[in-house]
Amino acid sequence: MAITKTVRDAQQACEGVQDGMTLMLGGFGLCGIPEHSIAELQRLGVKDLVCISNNAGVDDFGLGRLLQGRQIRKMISSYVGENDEFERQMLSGELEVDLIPQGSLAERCRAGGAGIPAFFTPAGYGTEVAEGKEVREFDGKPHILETALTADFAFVKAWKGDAAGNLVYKATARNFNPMMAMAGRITVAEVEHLVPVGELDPNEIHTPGIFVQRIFEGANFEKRIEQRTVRPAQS
Amino acid sequence: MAITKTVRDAQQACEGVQDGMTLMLGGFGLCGIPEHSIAELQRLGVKDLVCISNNAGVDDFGLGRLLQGRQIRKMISSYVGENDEFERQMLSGELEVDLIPQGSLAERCRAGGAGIPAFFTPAGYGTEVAEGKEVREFDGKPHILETALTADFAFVKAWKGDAAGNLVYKATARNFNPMMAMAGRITVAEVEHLVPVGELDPNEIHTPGIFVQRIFEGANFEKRIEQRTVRPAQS
Amino acid sequence: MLTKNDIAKRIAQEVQDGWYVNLGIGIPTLVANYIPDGMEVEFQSENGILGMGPFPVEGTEDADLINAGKQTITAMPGAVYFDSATSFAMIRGRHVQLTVLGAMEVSATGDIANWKIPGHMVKGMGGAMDLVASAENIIVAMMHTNKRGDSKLLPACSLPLTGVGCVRRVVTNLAVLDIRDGAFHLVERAPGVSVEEIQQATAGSLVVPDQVPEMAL
Amino acid sequence: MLTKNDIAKRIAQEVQDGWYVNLGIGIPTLVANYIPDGMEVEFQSENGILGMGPFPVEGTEDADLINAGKQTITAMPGAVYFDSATSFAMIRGRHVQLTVLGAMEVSATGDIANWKIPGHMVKGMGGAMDLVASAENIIVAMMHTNKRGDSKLLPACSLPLTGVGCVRRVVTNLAVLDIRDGAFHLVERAPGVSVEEIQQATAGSLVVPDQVPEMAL
Repeated sequence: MAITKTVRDAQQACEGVQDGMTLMLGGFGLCGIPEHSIAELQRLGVKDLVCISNNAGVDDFGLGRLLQGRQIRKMISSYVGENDEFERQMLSGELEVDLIPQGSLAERCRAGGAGIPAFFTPAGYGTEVAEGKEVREFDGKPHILETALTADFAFVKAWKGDAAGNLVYKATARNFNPMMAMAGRITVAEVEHLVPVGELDPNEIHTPGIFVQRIFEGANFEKRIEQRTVRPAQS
Repeated sequence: MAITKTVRDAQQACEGVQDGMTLMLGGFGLCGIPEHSIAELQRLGVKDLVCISNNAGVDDFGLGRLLQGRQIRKMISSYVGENDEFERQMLSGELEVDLIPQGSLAERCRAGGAGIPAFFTPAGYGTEVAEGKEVREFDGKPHILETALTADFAFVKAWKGDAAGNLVYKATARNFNPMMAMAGRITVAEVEHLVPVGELDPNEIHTPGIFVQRIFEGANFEKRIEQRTVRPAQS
Repeated sequence: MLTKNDIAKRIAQEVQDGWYVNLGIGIPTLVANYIPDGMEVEFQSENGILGMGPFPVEGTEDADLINAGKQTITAMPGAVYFDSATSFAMIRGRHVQLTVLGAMEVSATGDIANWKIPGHMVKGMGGAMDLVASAENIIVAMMHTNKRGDSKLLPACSLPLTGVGCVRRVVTNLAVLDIRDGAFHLVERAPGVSVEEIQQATAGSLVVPDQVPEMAL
Repeated sequence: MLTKNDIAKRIAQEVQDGWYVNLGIGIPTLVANYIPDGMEVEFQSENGILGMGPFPVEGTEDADLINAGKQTITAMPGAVYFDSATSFAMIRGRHVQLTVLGAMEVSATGDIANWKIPGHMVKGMGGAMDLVASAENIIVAMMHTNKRGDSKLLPACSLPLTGVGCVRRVVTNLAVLDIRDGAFHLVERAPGVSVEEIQQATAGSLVVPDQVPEMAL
């Protein structure tokens, strides 16, 4: 019989998050971010966080909200533009930033969830990313050794989910969410639609429920668009 | 505009397969095997093959058909029971067999497709599988270094596919097919249903077409069941 | 002395609400039959399903839906299918709470041998090496002695190993034993089996506490 | 001298039928506009889509469907979505035939610098390091000189590197150049641009063949 992971809301989902913890947060830019969990983390006021997330949000949305309250001690990301407060804290030395190649970030999260402690990748060889890392040639090409990432809590956002924690993402809102779901000691999923167990086609589930410890349906997702680009309707 | 991968049939799909090549073949037992491609490989009579496949079929189906004609020089598998001819060739030394843990096999294929030349895993540490392999401790636990697997041709079987090579598998017939599709220099997909481009929901595709070079619809899949276990209909 | 079904029944008592469980071929498979109704437990089969159900009703078998023993099965509500890499990510990444598997030999240091007998046809380790190298909680289900009557609980395994120092508990037809500090610790006796019988059938170092309760099945 | 659109147009001529192509932010993005109708080419965006289409018609934007530049986009028939690990598996595993990206500096040995200026706010490398370390065919699209008029084609990069020995071809507002044997090899001149102008704007070693045809756009 399916294992029930449902919690009431973001507040219950975030129980146990403490100062100094390492968190993973899904999303690419503002697309597919766990916005309700972030709002709750802001409300909780937990501090000294290490946040692993591809980006850092904008000033007033996404992880920018936690930056406002100086809740983040260190960001592990691949790209962190679009955020003035981030820039200020980084340049002043208040915020530690570890920039890593996007593909290595994704693979390191997957590795963390998959019990692979380290792997070789060509990305970053010959750059400052490789400093202090083991280099080894395979087929005559140099690679660097990268290690797995895990987190105390992973916060992900999906389109649909069920009480067993099975998740389905929509379009490019999938991005980092599946790997981070795998790598969290406790993984919290917020979904737009919580559907009855058995309604999701078992062929079409992106994240098997085994990777998810808590799930809740968020109300009124804002889903802000960062760069609205359009073409005129053709006549 | 989508890139067309459609070929006429198994014969056209297997063009270029030569003696001595390394092939990957999806499937677990007889479930999800590329049965039309295997039949064509038998007809072609290519020899001296290295076959990477979780299992080796039964005497008259699956890879057993290639064993009958002594087309296989070496098998790389995790489990090879259920096949008398296999046993005979292995014990007589005609057939070389490299047995590797199933999870390492799956991960090594994925690594091959993902450009990860090597990774550490705990599986096999302290056993003969670890002989000659680098051992390193992570978090106090010993791991061994395993390298990527790739193939000249990968043969996979899917439930549905389109001309762009996008694939959807059914139930546990998915198994090794997605990773092998990634790891083939030329990947051949045989599908039960070739559907028009645009018909598959882009959220529900398991293997993106970029990993597939040739695709065809097979007729009359046999889909043999290895262990038919049932319970009586309840009255 | 326990039957194979009794061994499975006893192991089922170890399973806790909310656990994902991987059952090996043979006696371990039987464990699923003894999970109480309503308990939230999901069975993983490493060929790519979570939420494995019972065998299909005759006439509804699906060649595309099998377990790791290649038997036709069904899927429970909430089940999910995935590829082999994801399956072993679950196993290697310690998302599966319990693994139950058979063994030819178990040592007092927790080593296990269950895949190869030199001189015999070797079928392969399948997923066993991944399972034993990664699972936090491994229970071995087996007969206490082999067909020749020799103990399968040894000071050290004589057969090629499947994994090192990984087995936590062994449930046999004679007893429940925990492995720690280089010894088998007797936890429970099978109904009607004496401590002496267990001692005689155990070649590895055996620690017997003052009280050895009989199993409740 | 080429406009940014001309640079994109010239690069589009490099694209072959059947190719998967990753376009970086800026000039590279414009390349998609110059692919001939009917050519079988699919655009990959590393945030998780193959088969990227044009911007959406006003009013149909979907917050869940963006490209790596975080712009709203559409999906073509045959498109597919995937996670970031799979996306970089495509890139690292050399399944993408062409990568076009911008640069601050390129060296005569094929090094590229495009992510960091010491003393300035560093935004990060995003997917650029993975792309340049893996792609077999990398074309850099950029202006030949920077805003101060200094050459961006150098004997060695002065800025922190993004990748080493990886760039094969550079298309600038002045010329098309190939990189091999430690030098820039002049392939084509922009319309109206002389070899001397290109020589003057190129700090790295430049090899000029007897014939340097003008680009056909």
